[in-house]
Amino acid sequence: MAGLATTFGSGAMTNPIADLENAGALLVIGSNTTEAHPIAALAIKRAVRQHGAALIVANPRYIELCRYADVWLRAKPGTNVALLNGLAKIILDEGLWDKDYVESRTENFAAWAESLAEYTPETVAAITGVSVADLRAAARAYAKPKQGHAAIVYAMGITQHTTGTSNVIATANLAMVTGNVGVSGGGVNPLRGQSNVQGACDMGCLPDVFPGYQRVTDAAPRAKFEEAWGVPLSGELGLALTQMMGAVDEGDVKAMYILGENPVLSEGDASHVTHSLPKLDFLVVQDIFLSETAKLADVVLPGSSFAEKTGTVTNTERRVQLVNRAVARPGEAREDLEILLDVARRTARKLGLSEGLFDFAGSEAVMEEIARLTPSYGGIAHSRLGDQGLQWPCPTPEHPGTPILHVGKFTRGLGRFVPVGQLPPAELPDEEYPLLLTTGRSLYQYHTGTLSRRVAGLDQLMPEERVEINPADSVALGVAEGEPVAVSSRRGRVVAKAKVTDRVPPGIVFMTFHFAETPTNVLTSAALDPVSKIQELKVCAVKVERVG
Amino acid sequence: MSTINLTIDGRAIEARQGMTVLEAALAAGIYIPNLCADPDLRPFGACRLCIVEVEGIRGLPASCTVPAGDGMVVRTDSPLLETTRRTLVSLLLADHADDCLACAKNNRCSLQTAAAYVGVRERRFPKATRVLPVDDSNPFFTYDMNKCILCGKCVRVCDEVQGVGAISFVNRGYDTKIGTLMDRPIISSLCESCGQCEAKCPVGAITAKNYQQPSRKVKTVCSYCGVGCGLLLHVRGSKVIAAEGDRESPVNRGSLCVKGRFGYEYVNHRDRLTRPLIRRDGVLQEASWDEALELVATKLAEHRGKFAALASAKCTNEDNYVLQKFTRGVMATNNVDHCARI
Amino acid sequence: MNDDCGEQVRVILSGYKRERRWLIPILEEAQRKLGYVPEEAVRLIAEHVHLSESEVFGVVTFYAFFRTTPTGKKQVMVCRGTACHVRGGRRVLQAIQRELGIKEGETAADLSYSLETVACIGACALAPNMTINDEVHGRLTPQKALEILRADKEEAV
Amino acid sequence: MGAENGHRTLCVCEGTGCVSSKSPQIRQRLEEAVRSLGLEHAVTVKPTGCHGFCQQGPIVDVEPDGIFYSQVTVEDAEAIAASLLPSGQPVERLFYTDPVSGKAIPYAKDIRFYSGQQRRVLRHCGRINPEDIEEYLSVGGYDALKKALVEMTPEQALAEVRRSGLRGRGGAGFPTAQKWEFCRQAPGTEKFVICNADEGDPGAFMDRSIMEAVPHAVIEGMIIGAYCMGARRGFVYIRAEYPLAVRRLRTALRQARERGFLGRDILGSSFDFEVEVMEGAGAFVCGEETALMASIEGNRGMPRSRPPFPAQSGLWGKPTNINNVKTWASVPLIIGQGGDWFAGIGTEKSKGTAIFALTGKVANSGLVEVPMGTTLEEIVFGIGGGIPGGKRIKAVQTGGPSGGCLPARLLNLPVDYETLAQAGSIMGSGGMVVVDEDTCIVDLAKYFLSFTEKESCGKCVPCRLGTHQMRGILERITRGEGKLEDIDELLALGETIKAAALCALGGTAPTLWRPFPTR
Repeated sequence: MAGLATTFGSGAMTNPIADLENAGALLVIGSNTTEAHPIAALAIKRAVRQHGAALIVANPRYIELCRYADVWLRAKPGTNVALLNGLAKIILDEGLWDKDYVESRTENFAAWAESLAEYTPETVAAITGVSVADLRAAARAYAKPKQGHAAIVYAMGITQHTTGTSNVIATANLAMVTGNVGVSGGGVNPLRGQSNVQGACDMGCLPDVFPGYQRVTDAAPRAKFEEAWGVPLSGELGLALTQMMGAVDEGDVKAMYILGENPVLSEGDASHVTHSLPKLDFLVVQDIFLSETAKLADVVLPGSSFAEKTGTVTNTERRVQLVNRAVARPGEAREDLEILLDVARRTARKLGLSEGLFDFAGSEAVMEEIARLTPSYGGIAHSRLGDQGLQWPCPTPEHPGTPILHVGKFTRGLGRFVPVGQLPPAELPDEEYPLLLTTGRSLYQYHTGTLSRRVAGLDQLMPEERVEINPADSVALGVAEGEPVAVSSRRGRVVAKAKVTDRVPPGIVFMTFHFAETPTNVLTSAALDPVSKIQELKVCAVKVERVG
Repeated sequence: MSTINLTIDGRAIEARQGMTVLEAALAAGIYIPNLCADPDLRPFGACRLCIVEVEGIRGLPASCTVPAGDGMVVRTDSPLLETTRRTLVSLLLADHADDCLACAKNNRCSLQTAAAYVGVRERRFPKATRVLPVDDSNPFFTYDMNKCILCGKCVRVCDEVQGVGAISFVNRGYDTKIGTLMDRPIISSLCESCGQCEAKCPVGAITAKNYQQPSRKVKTVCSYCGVGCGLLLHVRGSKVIAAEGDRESPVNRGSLCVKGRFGYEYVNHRDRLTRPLIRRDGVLQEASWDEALELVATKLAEHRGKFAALASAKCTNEDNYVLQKFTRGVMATNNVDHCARI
Repeated sequence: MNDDCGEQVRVILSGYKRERRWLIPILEEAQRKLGYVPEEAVRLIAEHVHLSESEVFGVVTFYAFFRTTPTGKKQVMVCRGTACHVRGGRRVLQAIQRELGIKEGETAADLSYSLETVACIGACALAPNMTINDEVHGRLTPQKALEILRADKEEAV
Repeated sequence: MGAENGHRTLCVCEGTGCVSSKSPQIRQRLEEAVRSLGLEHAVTVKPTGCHGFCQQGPIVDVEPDGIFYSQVTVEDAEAIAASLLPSGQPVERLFYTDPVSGKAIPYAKDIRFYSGQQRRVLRHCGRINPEDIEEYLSVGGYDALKKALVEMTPEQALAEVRRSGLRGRGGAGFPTAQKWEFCRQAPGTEKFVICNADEGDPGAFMDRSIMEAVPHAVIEGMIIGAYCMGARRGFVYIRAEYPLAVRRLRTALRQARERGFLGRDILGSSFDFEVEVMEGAGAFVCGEETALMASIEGNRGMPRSRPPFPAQSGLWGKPTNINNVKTWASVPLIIGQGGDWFAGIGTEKSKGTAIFALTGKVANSGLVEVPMGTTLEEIVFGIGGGIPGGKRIKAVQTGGPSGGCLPARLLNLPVDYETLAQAGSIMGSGGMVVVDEDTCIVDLAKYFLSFTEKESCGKCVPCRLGTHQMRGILERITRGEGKLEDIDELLALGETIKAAALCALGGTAPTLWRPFPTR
């Protein structure tokens, strides 16, 4: 998100999902949309199949969208910056860019354009493994759609790299130079992984910002929150999740509260998490199942599922929508909000602080406070959400919401071109670990499987992990379809059955992280993007061996 | 959007430009029997039940494909229309398995509705003798082509809306049926199990396994990915028994994926935590809420400043707001993050 | 299907743009070159024209010209046009079925012959007619049809 | 070509019928014989398209004398070649024998089959080599195109077509000029013209013969039509069952392109037009225009409802005009000779000539072109030479599966669109099958129903299930298990299908016995 914040001034999907259907060209990069965001993929497919939009897919792995693609850029993992810079260079060299737009809406163009000098098609082809012809075809298709504008869609295939922020900036540069930001059918559209990642970010569940991306290090917002809450607040940056384990190891963090997450399976270098959490003096996990993480807790609090609570979630297109209670909670399980408020009040009391801080009648009242303190949510209230929800920014109670960002003017004023350079991933295959592992999701399972594994039909459709391996590699390793293999990296080892397929190119294996029996993330690297602190889950070096 | 005026059965009707005659009639509260028309799908015109008489147009056009025109004069019933519709329904019934009472779509079957409307009560044509195999391969729904009326809604929704194309019309003429490549079971096709075919099937040809009628439906948002599809949860007693795509949602306009539609089941799972647990002697043991919360509050109060919280990308804005407020306001640290995988 | 078959399909596909409108011409070429449209060909073709394999299968099964199982080396098509019908085409068909030991729509076990009927080949003035691999034989009687077939078998040997 | 210096041309029929009787081998042998007799400078041997009298094939015509040799075999080649030596005499044993008088007739013009006809569209059939554009040019081919593009505006050309009164030769007889006008007026710059050469009616082969004999006439007509309507692309949708016609059409298109009749800036008129051939894949229903368009687009050939009509929304949703082969082939005549000339024959509402494929239980089977309004009797008994074997005629079936059976008592009917329709049949595409007393009409009805059932696309309920039930009833009747109510049910089902079917294939399927209510 930091990438878009730097270039545009706001780090969120610029256009509504439905608007993807209006695109004349689509560049889908680092997103297996049909599996990870199936309903967003419908708009892409409709654009292509029913309105004749050009589709460019950039993905090392063959995904369903490749079937509809005009150009498939099978770039090597970890070469996104080179790829995107290369496309931009062709667009500049062939005069396909939008001069008026660049002049009137952006800044720092010259420095950026200069920085592209080394990204000639030939160089980029050598780095990415994509042919010059395909690079040119993709650049032309994106820069000059037959009708309308061109949209970029991306997901974790862009962000989960040590160069994640650079990758995002490179997409933003590409969109700006072709005049595709702030228009229908265009934009830069990150698809977010979970039902309320966007909302969790918006709510300030990040170590550097208060709700609404107001920086904790800035005095003015801090003063505002101190006044509203009636307590002094720290102006120091907090720890990101990826830094927390280190802090636990160091003894800087003694207690943790984990709400409905399962970092034991979801985090890169997961063994580290499993190793560190027990070092805590006290771990509370609030969840609906005894997840792998909950099993390590000192106290487990039974919360509520989405069907048992009322509140709001914000989807990837910034749409705040109402979740309504449908059924009663099982046993003594309580509503999550109720538990959190109870914990907060009791702890406050013990610390001699005012309990009134957490005196809310219900979620609707919480939203009233959010609206008061969060400018982009200023006009949001449960009573306004109805069937359609509201897309932030929605600053006032009369505001209709904002479907498309940066129309006429970027959030930060002028869009800023930021030069970014290609850097190799933190870990690349070598003699000992000769293959490159990349990870992703499957349509039939979800995240760490806590929920989807408990749906019998889904588990029937995809009952276990399958390591995708190219036929050439399978022959070299003497591994046959369906045979169990051990995949190991410098950090760990897992066993799963092989799926021999040319969906993955030679030299690359693919796994999901849905199965506790095959905790893929013990293999992945904890290397971080220095800005976003996101882990490089899309690239690490592994070896594959036959088992038994 | 401009409006047009037409006359249906002597009533003056206003319609939107671009509506079909059927849409105009239905919008005005005039029922015309139909089986293959669907507001989410392109006009098809296969079942012919919605035939009407239109002044100036020869024959009996299907109202689902004829655009409503200004000044059009339409009749939805006449002796010819009635006999024709009766014959059509009789033809369909001759080719349709007749175990209505045992059928999952009993009482919500469009063929039943049509038969009742046109007044077909007895068998007129000899029963078809062919028996097609039932495809039970998908964990969520069953294909029984003995009940298929070839309205094509399943094929069309799979292609036009879901963009999958797992099924198609295969063969032609009387042998036409809905099928997959080489007539394999649906499970070995490109089917992504979204179940939209089942949702659209007007008869018992595609039915959800273990279907039960809901006692009420609750509008909410899907709990899986970040797209945030609108859902209608079907509830019976205190149990979620099905999920349906919300056609009014601007996000998914009625569509769902396999997880959205069938992935609710975990809500009812026997593994659900129902009581607080406290680790005693290294083992998590059940405890009362008061005990658990007191312990939590006491321990957290001890570690103020040396605390970190992990919020949830699955919980609500309100939940997360309170957790970060607690972390910052009470625990005096900005150590709050979530599994922001973007 | 063997790899060779897949290779042949890829060669065919290389001559066509990746648009749906070329689907039927592609299938026709595949049918002519391979004698039928194997499952693997359906998959490759579907991907080429951006369709699902079931959709392509739907098209394949709609048109009488396409087969999804191997056909005989020689394809015998008996015309069932009106003129052929009124001039005894049915008896010719029966005689051929007996001679080849297969029914309409079937292929002999040794893949020597397939037998089809065709709506009308438009050689009505010579009715009744049949074709053997595009060669028209007219003014048939059951006897004459058998003679032609037997001669054809001889030739094949 | 000319008769000067006693030059002779042997026109060897290489239509599908004669090819099946080895006419290419005959031509080869003729060429060899001519060479071996040293006649290569005095005699040309050439292949031509269908002569129309397929039943008498293989046919060899000696021009300019007009000698007509029938049922020629390879072994006859030497004799025919020798007949052209200065001392030679015509080969009498190959003369056509009149079935009535039993007399041998040497000249085509004296044969009743030909003399009863008035050949306009078919006038070059059997006379020119269809694979050589030069021959078409030598008989005035593409002159009409030049006239239209150079001397006429699109409006003027269209007016000429309107004046001719030409009606669609493929079925219901919709006025061609009006159809063109709709497409011309339709908004949009991208428009298409299509030639429907999916001649699927069993018992019809007129279109095949025309394409095999004068493919350029069809192309020329399409270019003129496209010019009138502002279309830049055309398609010929042709049955794969007609391999020879496909080949000749492709050859003709290539030659027309080389000559600049197709492509960019045709004849300097700044009008661009290109034609592609699309082969069908064995589906009768693709003769229905919306199904045909679906097929071109790469879909199952399932028709769709109208409106909207193709003229507004056709191929890929663009304005599209579809005409049949005979209609397109008539256009050069109209432009060349004038609409008034074209309208000079025929009846008040049906102008010009009608072309039939006369087959079944008739002495002379073949391709027949007569002025609209000619009686059935003249066609069947005059040109057709009556019923062989002394049998009595029972009926004439016209219009293919969509048409009907005209009983013998209606033989004096003049053949035109309206009269046939009133009598319960249709002109259709021009199939005409004669049925004698040995043929059971119920069996014929069952035949057509089986055909329609098998060829139904399966999309709409009445056609898919109605024809199935009707055939079941007819099966029961022919097994002797029929009940009186069955007749009522047949009639009722017939009416339902006619009223409710999605397209004309279904809509006209059950009409066969209407003129035979008592059967």
